[in-house]
Amino acid sequence: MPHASLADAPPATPAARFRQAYRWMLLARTLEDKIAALYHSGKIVGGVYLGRGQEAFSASLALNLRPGHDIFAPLIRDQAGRMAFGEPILDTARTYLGSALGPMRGRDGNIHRGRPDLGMPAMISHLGAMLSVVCGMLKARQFRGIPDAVGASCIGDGGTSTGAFHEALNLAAVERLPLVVAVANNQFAYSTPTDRQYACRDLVDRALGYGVQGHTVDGTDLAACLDTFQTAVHRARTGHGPQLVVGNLLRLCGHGAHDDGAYVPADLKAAPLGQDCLLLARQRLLRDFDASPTELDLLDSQAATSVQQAVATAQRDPAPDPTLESWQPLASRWLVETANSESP
Amino acid sequence: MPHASLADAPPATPAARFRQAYRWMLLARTLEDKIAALYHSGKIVGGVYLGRGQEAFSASLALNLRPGHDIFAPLIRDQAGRMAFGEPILDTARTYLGSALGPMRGRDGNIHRGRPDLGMPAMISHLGAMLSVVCGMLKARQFRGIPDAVGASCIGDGGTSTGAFHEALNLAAVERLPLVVAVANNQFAYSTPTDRQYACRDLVDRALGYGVQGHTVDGTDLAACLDTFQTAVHRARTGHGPQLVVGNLLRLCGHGAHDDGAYVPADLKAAPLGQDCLLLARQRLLRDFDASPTELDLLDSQAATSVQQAVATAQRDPAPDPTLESWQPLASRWLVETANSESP
Amino acid sequence: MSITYLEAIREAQRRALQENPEVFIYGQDIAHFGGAFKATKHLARDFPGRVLDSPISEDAMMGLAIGAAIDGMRPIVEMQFADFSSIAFNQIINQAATHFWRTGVPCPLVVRLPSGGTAGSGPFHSQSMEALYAHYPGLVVLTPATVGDAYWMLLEAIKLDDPVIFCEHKFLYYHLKADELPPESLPIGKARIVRHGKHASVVTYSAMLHESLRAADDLAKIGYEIEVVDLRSIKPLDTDTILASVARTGRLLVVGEAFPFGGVSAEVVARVTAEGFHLLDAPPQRLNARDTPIPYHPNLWAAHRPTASSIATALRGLLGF
Amino acid sequence: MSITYLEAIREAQRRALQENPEVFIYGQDIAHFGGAFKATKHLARDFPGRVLDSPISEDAMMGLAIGAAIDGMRPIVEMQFADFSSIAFNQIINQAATHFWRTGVPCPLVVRLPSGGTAGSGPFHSQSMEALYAHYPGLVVLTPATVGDAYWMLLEAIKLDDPVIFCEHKFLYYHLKADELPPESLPIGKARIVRHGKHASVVTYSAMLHESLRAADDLAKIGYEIEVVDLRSIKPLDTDTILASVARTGRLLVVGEAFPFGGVSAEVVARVTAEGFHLLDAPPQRLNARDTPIPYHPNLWAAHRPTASSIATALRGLLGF
Ligand SMILES: Cc1ncc(C[n+]2csc(CCOP(=O)(O)OP(=O)(O)O)c2C)c(N)n1
Ligand SMILES: Cc1ncc(C[n+]2csc(CCOP(=O)(O)OP(=O)(O)O)c2C)c(N)n1
Ligand SMILES: [Mg+2]
Ligand SMILES: [Mg+2]
Repeated sequence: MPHASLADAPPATPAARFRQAYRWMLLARTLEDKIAALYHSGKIVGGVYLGRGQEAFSASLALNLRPGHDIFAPLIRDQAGRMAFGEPILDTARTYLGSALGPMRGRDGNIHRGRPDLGMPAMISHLGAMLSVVCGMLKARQFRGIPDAVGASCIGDGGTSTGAFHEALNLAAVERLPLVVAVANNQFAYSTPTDRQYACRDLVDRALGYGVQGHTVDGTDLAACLDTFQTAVHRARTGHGPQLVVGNLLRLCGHGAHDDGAYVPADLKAAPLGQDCLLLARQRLLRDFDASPTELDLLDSQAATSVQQAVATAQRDPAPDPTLESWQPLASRWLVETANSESP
Repeated sequence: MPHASLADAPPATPAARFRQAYRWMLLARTLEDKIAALYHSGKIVGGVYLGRGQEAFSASLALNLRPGHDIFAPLIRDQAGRMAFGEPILDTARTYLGSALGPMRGRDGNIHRGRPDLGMPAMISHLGAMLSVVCGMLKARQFRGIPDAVGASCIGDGGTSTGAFHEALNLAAVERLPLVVAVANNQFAYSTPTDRQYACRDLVDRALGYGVQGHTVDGTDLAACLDTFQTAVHRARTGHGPQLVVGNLLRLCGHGAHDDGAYVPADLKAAPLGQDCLLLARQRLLRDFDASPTELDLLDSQAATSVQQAVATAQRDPAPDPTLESWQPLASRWLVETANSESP
Repeated sequence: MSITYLEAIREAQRRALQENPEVFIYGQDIAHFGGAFKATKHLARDFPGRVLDSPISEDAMMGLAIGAAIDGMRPIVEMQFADFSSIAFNQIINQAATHFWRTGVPCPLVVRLPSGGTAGSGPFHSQSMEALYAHYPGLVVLTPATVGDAYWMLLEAIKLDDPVIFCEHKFLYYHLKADELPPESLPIGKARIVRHGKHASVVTYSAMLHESLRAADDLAKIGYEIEVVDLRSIKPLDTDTILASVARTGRLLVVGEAFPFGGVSAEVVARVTAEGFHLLDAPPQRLNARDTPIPYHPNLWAAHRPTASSIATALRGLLGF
Repeated sequence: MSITYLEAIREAQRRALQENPEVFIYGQDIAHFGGAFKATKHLARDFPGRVLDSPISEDAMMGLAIGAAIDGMRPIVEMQFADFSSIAFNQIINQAATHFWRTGVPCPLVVRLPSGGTAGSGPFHSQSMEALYAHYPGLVVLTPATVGDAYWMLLEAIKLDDPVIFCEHKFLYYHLKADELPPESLPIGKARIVRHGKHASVVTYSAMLHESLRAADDLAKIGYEIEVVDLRSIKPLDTDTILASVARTGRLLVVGEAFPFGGVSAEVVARVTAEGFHLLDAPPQRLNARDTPIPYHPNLWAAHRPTASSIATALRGLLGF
């Protein structure tokens, strides 16, 4: 990582861009369906969090970044964005399955993965905490003479209630950092609807209070997402300070794979907000971008094959072995006391 | 406390109101001048924080509250508001001088005092932390069937950068609590000017992002402050949710009595913002409200006498005696282990 | 009828809501949804307006509880996981814990912390934070290990006039069942001798009680009688009961699931050696989790925290001294 | 020439800024103003753009430092008072401390905590927080007690690839002077025998070193030779040096300024009794602050923390055992 030729050169035409985004969305959906199936058959221990319904928003952000140059700090529903930014599909499979060969080596799991040395920090669970970390990475790049690196950080409607969100966005504005904060307003934080989360008309109204630019977009509409993030990332990159992008959409699944999301009202699911961005993008490809059903079916089966291969590889991987594990929390190994590495 | 007949019945006419506010401002200024003098002569140990230049803003807020019914959570520059809400002048003197008879009994000092059972919580130092406490007191009053109690919480421009400020204001909006947040934007947080604190045009622009009503006022203008807070408190009391009031003014002293504030630029001091609200109010009394210089001189000397008496009393008070002190942090005394109360 | 540890917590809350109009519950997803672990299932329905969903704002949730407590209510705050109480840390240690001592006005509230490790939960959903909260003056810290204690200690905690950190163990939520609730329990501040023995004392609490009991079973097979003490309450700590046990056995192993540096196990050892040095026939030992973040993978996790088997090994070492 | 503890901290930062372009400093009022205690006086002038005033946002300040650290910089964060690090607590223990172990990418940063009590500072400007940070895996926790250590340990801390909690004692800032900086110092992780003796060992750190030395002076007058060990580094903790000292004296008193429950003093006692039980001729003792918030009034404060006189009393008790 950054790997895929796909991710490297942003395609010239809107149509090519749309198609490329669609492929990442499709791959993410296919992978996550598989991960959910593995969870339900007891093959994955711990939590499983899906980005169903948020793929267009997430992929569009990442596709407007430059892997190897920019920073992308995904959260729990950013499988599509992660891959579009260059995270290998194998990282996902290995981390969920606890492979010793994954980036987290079984020490951390599921969505708590990243490759910070490649511009993708590994999230901690505490919501909001990654935003200021991205600020710091941007500050580092400024110090190191890379002032046009953009840093994107993802968060949900619920995460905007954290003090960490506020402190980081305000600090980014004061430091005038090229930060793009993508708020996926999927109408729920776990089971909590937005009226118990905030009382403003629209979360984008927060932008003014920080002195940053705000953008709103229909998160089910891939083309709109691509455009909005193109603008926002460009503004950040060209010295206009932090950008706050709010995408309105619906989480098309439970909070985690353990949750059926029964509390999501039917009328919300039936509303335009409840449409599936992947399905809409597929229809749009057929209607406006010269795609044929055969071609799209081929993409489907290609995605299925990639997923199957990745999962099969990860399942053959060794699990971490506690007796071989270095139980040392410090990089300065000579400082670790032997007492600490004794068995409990 | 609530003591003064002054505080009990809000005077009917704007003129009477103005005059009443002036008296609290004057008393606060006189007291704080004395406290600063005691500090400089080594009679006070620890920090001394003055409200010089902020008396109009602070007193106006408190005068619009109902002591015994509402809540007032002052911060470090609210001597005027504290007294207008009913805090005895002796509480200040005793707490600064470490008297065993003060509300904090020498356990805490200076501005870290309060009478939570009378609706005035005792601030902790951590900025922003009192806002959500006021939310909780308001919630309690709702549960207890006093839904029209208003809670006011003071904070500075610097304090708006804390996560605690954000979480509390957002929570208050979600809970639709009758909270009035008074932001005294005195242009500095310790030595830090506002351009290193926030990047928005005006802090009042934050209101929109929380879905609360915003108000701005010239903090040097007592009449304007009285009006603005009257509106804000009334709105809060009548079910319109939290109100954010930003007062623009200048801190007319250092951060604490130890600080000469040399970093405050001369042009700021010379600007309209830098005017002394107390002086302006005095001029206004003479000009528009039929006050005579003799009458105002009498007020001066009355204030001086009150201050002198309070300080003299506090200085005669016993200091806390560690051998008589109960070194028990719990209200449930039977749970305190004897080991804890042994001498260190 | 049988009742789980989790149900005991729910029933204690139900009873408190019933008996005392000053009680309310505040937390994320606790109303209609009944909480991430269902500890408040149906309570919002049965007590309208008194079980409230909060925004994701642990600092403000805690501040709200403190304000309500000092203004006459008895709030219960549910943290979704103990680990997220790090965001409420300042309000807990500096506002709640200091309030009574500074002002003379009590601050009666309970913070429920779903604590401890379960397989696959990883570094941020597994922590045991009792050591942090016990270090700060002004807090009561409780760690019930049985269904009965979960019920009675929570009820007593709600009645206390002080802020209580109530560490519930997530592993016990569903795994631990009792036939029925006991009619009463020991008061807060008292440890319980759960198993009598004469060769060594294991002092422990929360989920580690059950691992320790299994280790004691193991050692019984080779003829050792291990006394097991459940602290129940971390602060205050029942030094007397611990010392009495050590007086009987002469050997002490303290077992905790938290990180090894400082904390509860060190405190127990330091008290016993200060006050009961002459009672000890062998160096007192501690067994805690390893000094790394808590790993996600079940293999690593099992090697990170103490288990019946590693406790038995430590006991054999202690007995062979 | 003479140099204070505070100046040593300033000079170490100056040298680090000079020698390493990766170093920058972030904190409230540290640029033009030079910091609440003047620990960065003139550094912003001399290193433009590298000493920056932050908003009052400890959580974000810490997050910024972490992000910069994992992206190749070596940030120093100044907390205005240690007590305010409670707001940065989550970032410190969950983000900085876990980063290397989770990802393999180091997180080299230093958090400077102006710590400990001074007369009149009260509950929120006096805290000693080493126990909290040492409890969590992944942090190095340092407590320099001398001018030379303040200088050399800070320089070494900045070079370490790990997050370091650097506890500077505010009481020592101006009170402690040296004629000059020593040419070198012990490395991080090593304790120092500051005074040799044979009747008892006092193990201590930070400002309590000086109180302990005065107590040792007192006891020398009545014929006792007290060995005094300065831990210097809380984590890692130099158990070997402590054990060697106890081996010489047979008696142990651990003195700390922090709250009594758990923490550093309990950890030292637990280690010594586990590994050096046979070396002890008397029950090991601890002396810490009292278990209440830190009082404002100088009379109360003097009775809250250990002093030369209360240490001497504790030593007399220990020697008379
Ligand atoms: C500080 C903090 N508190 C609580 C949690 C537990 N938690 C995890 S996800 C979640 C809901 C998040 O909602 P939102 O931010 O809207 O993101 P979404 O899940 O909808 O994508 C909660 C409460 C957490 N991770 N961090
Ligand atoms: C969370 C926190 N960080 C740092 C401090 C130290 N501090 C005390 S007052 C102050 C400046 C406050 O500025 P502002 O909020 O504008 O209020 P003002 O002093 O101007 O009235 C600072 C940084 C604190 N009290 N709390
Ligand atoms: Mg959401
Ligand atoms: Mg200010």
